[in-house]
Amino acid sequence: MSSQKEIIKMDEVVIRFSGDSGDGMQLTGTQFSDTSALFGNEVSTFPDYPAEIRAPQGTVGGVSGFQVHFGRKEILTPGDYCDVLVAMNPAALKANLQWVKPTGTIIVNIDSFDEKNIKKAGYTADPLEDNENWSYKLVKANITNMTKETLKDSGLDQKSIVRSKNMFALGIVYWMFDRPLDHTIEFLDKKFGKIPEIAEANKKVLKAGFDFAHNIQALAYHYEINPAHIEKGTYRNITGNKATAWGLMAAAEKANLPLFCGSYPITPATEILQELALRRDLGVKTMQAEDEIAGICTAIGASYVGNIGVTTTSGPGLALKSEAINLAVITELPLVIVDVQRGGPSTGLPTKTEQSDLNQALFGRNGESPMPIVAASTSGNCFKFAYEATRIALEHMTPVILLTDGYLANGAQPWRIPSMEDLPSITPPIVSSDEKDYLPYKRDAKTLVRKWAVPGTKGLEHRIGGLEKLDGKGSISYIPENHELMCEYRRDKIQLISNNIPEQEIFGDKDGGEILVIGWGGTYGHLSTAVSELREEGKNVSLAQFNYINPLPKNTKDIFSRFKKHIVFELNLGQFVNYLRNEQPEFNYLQYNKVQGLPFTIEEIKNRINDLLKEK
Amino acid sequence: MSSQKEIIKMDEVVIRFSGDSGDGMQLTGTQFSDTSALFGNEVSTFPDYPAEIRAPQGTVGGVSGFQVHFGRKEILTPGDYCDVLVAMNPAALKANLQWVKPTGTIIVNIDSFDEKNIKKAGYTADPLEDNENWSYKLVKANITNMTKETLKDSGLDQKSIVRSKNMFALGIVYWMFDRPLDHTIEFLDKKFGKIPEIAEANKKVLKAGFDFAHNIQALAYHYEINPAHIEKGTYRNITGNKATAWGLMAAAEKANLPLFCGSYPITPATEILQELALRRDLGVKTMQAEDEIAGICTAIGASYVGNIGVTTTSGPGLALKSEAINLAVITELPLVIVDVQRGGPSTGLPTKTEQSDLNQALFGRNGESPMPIVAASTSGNCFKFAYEATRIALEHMTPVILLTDGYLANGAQPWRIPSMEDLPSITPPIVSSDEKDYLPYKRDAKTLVRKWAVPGTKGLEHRIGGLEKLDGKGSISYIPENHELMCEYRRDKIQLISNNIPEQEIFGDKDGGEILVIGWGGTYGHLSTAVSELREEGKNVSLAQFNYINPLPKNTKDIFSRFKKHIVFELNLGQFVNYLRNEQPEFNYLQYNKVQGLPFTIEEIKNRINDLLKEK
Amino acid sequence: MCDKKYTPADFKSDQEIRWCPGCGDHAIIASVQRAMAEINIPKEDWAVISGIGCSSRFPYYMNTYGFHTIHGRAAAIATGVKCANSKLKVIQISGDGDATAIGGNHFIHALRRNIDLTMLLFNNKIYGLTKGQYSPTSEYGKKTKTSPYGTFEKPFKPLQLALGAQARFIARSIDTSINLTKDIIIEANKHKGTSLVEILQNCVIYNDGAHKYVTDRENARDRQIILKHGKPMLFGKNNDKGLILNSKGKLTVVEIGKHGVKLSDILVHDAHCLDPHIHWLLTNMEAPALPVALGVIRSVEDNAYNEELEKQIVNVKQSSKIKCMNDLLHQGDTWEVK
Amino acid sequence: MCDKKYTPADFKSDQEIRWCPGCGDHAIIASVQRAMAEINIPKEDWAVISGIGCSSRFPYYMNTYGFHTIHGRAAAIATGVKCANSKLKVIQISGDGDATAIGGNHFIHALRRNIDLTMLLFNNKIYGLTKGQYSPTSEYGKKTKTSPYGTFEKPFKPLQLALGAQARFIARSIDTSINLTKDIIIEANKHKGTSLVEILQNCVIYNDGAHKYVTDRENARDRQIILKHGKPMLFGKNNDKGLILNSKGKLTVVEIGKHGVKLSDILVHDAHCLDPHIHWLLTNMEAPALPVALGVIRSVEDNAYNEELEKQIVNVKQSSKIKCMNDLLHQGDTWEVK
Ligand SMILES: Cc1ncc(C[n+]2csc(CCOP(=O)(O)OP(=O)(O)O)c2C)c(N)n1
Ligand SMILES: Cc1ncc(C[n+]2csc(CCOP(=O)(O)OP(=O)(O)O)c2C)c(N)n1
Ligand code: SF4
Ligand code: SF4
Ligand SMILES: [Mg+2]
Ligand SMILES: [Mg+2]
Repeated sequence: MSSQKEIIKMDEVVIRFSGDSGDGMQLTGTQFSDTSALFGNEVSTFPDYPAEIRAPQGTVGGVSGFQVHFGRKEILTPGDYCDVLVAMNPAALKANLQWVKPTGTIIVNIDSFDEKNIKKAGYTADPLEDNENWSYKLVKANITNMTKETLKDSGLDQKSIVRSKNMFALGIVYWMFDRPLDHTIEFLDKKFGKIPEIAEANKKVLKAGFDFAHNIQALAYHYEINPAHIEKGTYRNITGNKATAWGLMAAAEKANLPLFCGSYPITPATEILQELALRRDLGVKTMQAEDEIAGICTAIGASYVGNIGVTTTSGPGLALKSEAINLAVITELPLVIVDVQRGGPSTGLPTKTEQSDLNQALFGRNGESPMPIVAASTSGNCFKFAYEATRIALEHMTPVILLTDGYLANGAQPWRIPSMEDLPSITPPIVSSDEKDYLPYKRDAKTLVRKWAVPGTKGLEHRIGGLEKLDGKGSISYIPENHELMCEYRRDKIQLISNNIPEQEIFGDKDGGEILVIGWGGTYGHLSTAVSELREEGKNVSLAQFNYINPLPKNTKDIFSRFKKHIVFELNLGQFVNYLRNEQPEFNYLQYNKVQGLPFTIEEIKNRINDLLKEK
Repeated sequence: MSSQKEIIKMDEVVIRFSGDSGDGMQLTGTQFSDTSALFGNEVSTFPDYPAEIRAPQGTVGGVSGFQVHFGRKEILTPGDYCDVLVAMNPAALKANLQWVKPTGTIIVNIDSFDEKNIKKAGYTADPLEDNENWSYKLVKANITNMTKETLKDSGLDQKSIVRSKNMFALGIVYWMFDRPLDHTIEFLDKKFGKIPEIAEANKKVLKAGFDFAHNIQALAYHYEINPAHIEKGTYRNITGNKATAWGLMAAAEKANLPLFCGSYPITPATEILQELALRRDLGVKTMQAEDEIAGICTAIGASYVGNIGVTTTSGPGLALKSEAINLAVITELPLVIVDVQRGGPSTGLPTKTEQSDLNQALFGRNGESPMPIVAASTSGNCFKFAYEATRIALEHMTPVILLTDGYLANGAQPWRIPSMEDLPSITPPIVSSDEKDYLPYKRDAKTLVRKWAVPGTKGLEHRIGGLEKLDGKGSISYIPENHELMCEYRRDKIQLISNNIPEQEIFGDKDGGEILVIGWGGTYGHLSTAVSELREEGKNVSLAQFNYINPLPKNTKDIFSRFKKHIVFELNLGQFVNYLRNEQPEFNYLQYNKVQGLPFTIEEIKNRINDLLKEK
Repeated sequence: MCDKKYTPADFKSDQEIRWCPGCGDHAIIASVQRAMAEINIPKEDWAVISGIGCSSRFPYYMNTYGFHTIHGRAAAIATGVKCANSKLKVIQISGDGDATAIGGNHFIHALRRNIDLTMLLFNNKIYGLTKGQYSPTSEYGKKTKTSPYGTFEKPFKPLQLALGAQARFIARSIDTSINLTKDIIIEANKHKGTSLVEILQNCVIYNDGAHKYVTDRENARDRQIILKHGKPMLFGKNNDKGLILNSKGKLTVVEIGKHGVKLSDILVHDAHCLDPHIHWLLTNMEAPALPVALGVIRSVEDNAYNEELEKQIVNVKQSSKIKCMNDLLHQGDTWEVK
Repeated sequence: MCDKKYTPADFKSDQEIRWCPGCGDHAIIASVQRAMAEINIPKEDWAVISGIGCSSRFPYYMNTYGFHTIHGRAAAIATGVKCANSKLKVIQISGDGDATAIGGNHFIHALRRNIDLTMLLFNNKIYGLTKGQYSPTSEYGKKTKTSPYGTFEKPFKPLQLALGAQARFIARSIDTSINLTKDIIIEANKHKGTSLVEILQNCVIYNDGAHKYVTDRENARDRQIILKHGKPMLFGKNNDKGLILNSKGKLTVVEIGKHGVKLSDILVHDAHCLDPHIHWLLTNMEAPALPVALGVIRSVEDNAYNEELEKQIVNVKQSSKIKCMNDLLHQGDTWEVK
């Protein structure tokens, strides 16, 4: 399937597939992304769909999109602007035109540009006419009609025929980027194994799209994006939510403890529960509780009897769990609370991403209630930090909050599969019947961690609860000095975790320099891409992206002191920066904030840093 | 009833009545405090009883105490140490001896110092023997036996007779401080109106105690504490919880709106609900909801239809309400949430005081969720700040958190009754059917406050909810820039409240000086007493006690900049000081913290400040 | 009642409806709008309060006062609304998850207290908005995204849970039975106290056909019984089947004309009976042995909480000397400092 | 069972009991300790989980594993305990406020799911620990600190609420009936699934005599009926009163020997009957017309949630190729980079 047309080499490309919710764009995008990953590219994706289950057809509100960024260098974000936009209808064009690069290619399904659809999209006139000023390359394809034509003898009903038009679009794009069709063909055979007519039809349309692209004038060249230099290993695609679920299970297996997850469904966290529920084969127990409070309470009950209890949720659910979290704080039971952040306050923007639950995670409980907080920074490393959260919970006998966000959770990326053997060991302080002179609140001198006697252990019967407890023995105590001591123990215990986490790394100049960009959690891809582009331009900029939030890594102050200026980027109105002002008050932090339910763009980050560089 | 014994003049005295839970010490203390207030003294009191409903008799855990501090100068705290201790049994002595001044007088009911009770109290030997080193004046009185003797012809049963022994003790103390008996006599007549035998018996015992004191050798002198120079007006005794309830009602009356309180009982906040429930005569609606969440939700429902919705709780309850608070934040409905702080985390120390819910109040919600916070600083000014919280909620269309604490809530103090006419006016932005072009989220240009169209208002039908809303119209909006705009509006709206609250005052040198002591809320009495004592000693120390926490008064920075050193005292591990580090980062704050479920002592405050003065 | 004569269209808001095409919610909103037009009180006196879920989008589509609140709390917020202003007519909307999962506690307490609300429970036996997890009303063994190998939970029967919570008014309808739903809502609106209406609703996307056995047009008349107070409990294509109480006190289907059964043998529906015994049996009926009960099953007069609250205020006001804050401030022990 | 023969004293912890003298809780803990001694499983296999309230101090006084949790959540935490380790025997302790006010939702869901717990509900019809506010089980009109002019709420009947939530095991006892409580707990412990035991408990301080009409020694035998499975429903001083089902399907008291009533006419208690109909009637009995039902009212075999969860794990494990995390990590689409 070679072509005589010109070939252009590129380092990276962004494609956005967009159409009506029913047009199958998520599947199309995933296929392209998987094929590219298999081909050896670095890939990052971003699915973007309406909040409604079935948003009204043909309208901008009903547009579903899937963006794929792939290339031969490190790809860490789905990209700000796209090189290729596939728009299956006028609404898709309207919703996405602003995100196309001036030199980009737009492929439209011209068959859907009738008066009705143009109106529904909110255009007063056909946007494809009178657009002489466009710098885009416009490819008008009769995607619907050609699909119909291709399948006219298939014997399928019209609805099924039209539904496969997404494969035609995919075929066009495969040709453009010189991709093999086999992965998708295999996929179609598997997916429609039971209805071979449909599998055949889809494959036929896919090839028809490919051939169409090969033949028409409008596409004068195609592109070559060579494989990237990727670390050796076995890879798979993984979403943040799946990676989170797997990280939890990996930690449980490593600690040799049963995993129990009590949760209540909530967007965008539900998939973690769903993924865990699939894993009865690994002995995972999940319970869809009656509400968030029951979710965490069942998990606490499970932790109490020697499981690793887990509960998963998003902002409003975390608010509901806050009273119960404190029970785990005062009883010093291990527990992992996963909060997949979304736009707030209140119900807010449930399908959008944000980093605005940090305050709540740090401070949202009555009394003096210190707790470790860990944040994932890529879809893939949700695995690592779910593992770390669990490790910390078990080794330090404390609830831990893992923060991810809607962007990481739904986003997928190729991910190198770790080997279980290489993961750090996890040793919870469980005691057995032999334990001499067991006292439930006797602490390890170095870590201040108490020991865990699990119900069922002969001879270690004891009572715990939410009232303040006597140092050592753990019985109820109203002694004033004891309360202060216990509050200090609980605080210091969390601070001492800094001995059990790695030092903070710097991307850029380890020995210091002009500007230190500071980020945390899910903004990593955008911040590091921006910083690396600036560095390529010769700018003196480095990045510290935090995953361990409380406690902060021990070298934080040391690192900060090596830079002249400190600017904190985050997707909220300034929560981490305020936290740093308390924890490391020696520095004068600048801040850049965005609260739009969207990730940063590389462009805005670079602009802000360039401005700062000019201020010199 | 004069006496020939010597009279000693004093400025102030602290008395502590203590005995078994069943010994009637709360009543005794209250009587003494009321009588002194009526006499014209300044008074401050502190009740202190066991967490258990009926703690075991005779044990230290079962001791109930009531401390009264009164004098001819300003009295702002119940006092650290007492001049007179009344101990009705050995356990009471054991529990309180450490709080008696070296020169103090201890009156014991010697009849209860039998072997059994001495043991129960945890003494190995009679503490009244072998105590040559005691510097105290010890008065051994056969209180039980003399009571029995007094009433032997009363015809009452033995149990009732013994129960009135607290009046004997009260009589002794009345004589010591030359107080009239009439208030207590009147009280007894009223209280036991229906059983005159009991009233008579109590009065008889009271007088017997008085006469006993007059006669015995052990009491060589009595004391004169002249009336204080107190602001003119009508006074009454009031607890913090009652003052809170009344402040809420006063604000509702002033705003001419119905008051609705939905709450769930929780120590130490329950009395606010109970007090409001009494006031059906003022049209107050209260509902004991099924839980805290229902409590706040019914209040939000009431606010939605034009009431002032109120919910009252303590720490764990505030945690449960946090999700619903956010609904009021995003819908911009007025609502008052009263949090009577207690020892945390979790169930913690429910009957003890603490200031550790500030973090939760400021930050304990998902998303960007700004909210005004107001804190009362005396039992009496709970009225004023409940009023202020309501005024702010109504005039700025926002939920407001009022923070009080267990110390203020249960403490009582003489309180000058305000006149309703003098209270500031309250004008909620309610609109009527005439309103032209009503848009639910159109904002006042200066205050950013939206207008309130209450269901039932013809022609202004509209919908509100917890999803992000379109600027102006208020319909659901997923537009990224709109979300950011609304987040900023909500933040700025709260900041602009600083135009509608008074400036921060300074106690001491308004023009600045060496040390500024900074406090907030319920520590006022102790901090101001300590500072005023230090100032009397000629030390350069001033106090800024904050009641408006978010936003801070506009002149905060200005005030702070006039002092060289800033030290923040609070009953937690440093929550307000961290907040100041964010809000006013220009200063280098020192901190002094205590988390023992108890108020500060004047002594420890002075020691810390003296140390700081030495550091110079 | 009011001067204006409303039509259902008057209750449609300007917001585009976002439910999936074919969703049962479309029919339910039509029923509600028709009922409101018939009831014909001033439009501004309706308050429609919902929780979170597909069904809870309801208020946005209604041209009345409306409040889309938080998940599970609709009953509690509606309680506050009604108690604070009893002049308003309050419709509370919840899905099966909203009402019986996270909102279960408020559900039972509103019913127990008898707050004057019309509570519409959209029972599609699934979580729609979060894309298809089982709910407390999903059938045993159901496979969903969170129960990939099937659940092992016995479902609630919402009307039976309501009776357990001392409900005074319970009714049941089907989304597509627009007139029946409308008639029930009109009755519910008249009833003072909490009126619970369970509406069997179809979610075409995540639980299509969940109620098919009952709603299936062809067999509907054999599988449904529409109860009317004072009328014999008859059903069936030819209206010749009926219910009787057998010797063990259980409901049984008989056929008129067979085995000597006469019309007069058939139980007469008494919705007003204080003792919920028969109502309980009616909520317990399950296919195929018995038809599913529709219509108003129980409707018993009792004081509403909000009424009694107001009555108490009137009474206490009459006997109290405290008429305003100044009175209260000066009540009891006070003293003058001059 | 275990080697050691326990006595009740083995279950007493070293903590001093802090309930008021005369509180019904003292008798209840004695019943539980006796039951545990008789059941005689290893002490370390008991987990006693409570919420918050006077009654919820219970675990501190037991020399077993114990967890005093947070208000209202005992059922949810106990659910987690049992599902995570089904070898443990779980006793859940709640007051009426803990179980039916703030904890109402977890209460109904535990019962619906049939988690294998023994749930003891200490019903003193008041909030004890917070010093005397009414609870959802307080009688209509009750004056308390938060209802100074009387409530206007109809109370829950906890056992009826439980039936509304599909309960499989319900029972009732009285604090001072130590042997009855003990026997019920032994039965509850045998029953797999949620066993709800309502215990009428006297709070001497804030609600003294709340159950006096029923518990009053003199008339006890006329006002209480102690149900035993398979035995006729007899009661009365002379054991000559009995219950029958009348023609309207309602329970009625008859006297043996009068109007020709014979022992064989009396209803025989069938606690195991799947249909809860008669059990419902038994929970609905109220003085003075009918005696109050005590003993095990309903006890129906059904799979417990925790059992089924474990069964599902065994089944899925058998058929799945994924045996460990490494298998999972490499399952499905993967590719090599060399
Ligand atoms: C506190 C909280 N928890 C969870 C959610 C997520 N959530 C929204 S709707 C819903 C359930 C929807 O099911 P149902 O109530 O039956 O309504 P339906 O969509 O089926 O009409 C859930 C779990 C939420 N919005 N808020
Ligand atoms: C979240 C929370 N809300 C409220 C309370 C206060 N509280 C403690 S126990 C209790 C009710 C006690 O009544 P009940 O459950 O009947 O137990 P009892 O004391 O009568 O045994 C309440 C309201 C609390 N501890 N936590
Ligand atoms: S998902 Fe189901 S319930 Fe929700 S709108 Fe669509 S059809 Fe209706
Ligand atoms: S207050 Fe009542 S319930 Fe609580 S311990 Fe005392 S008697 Fe028992
Ligand atoms: Mg549903
Ligand atoms: Mg109780």
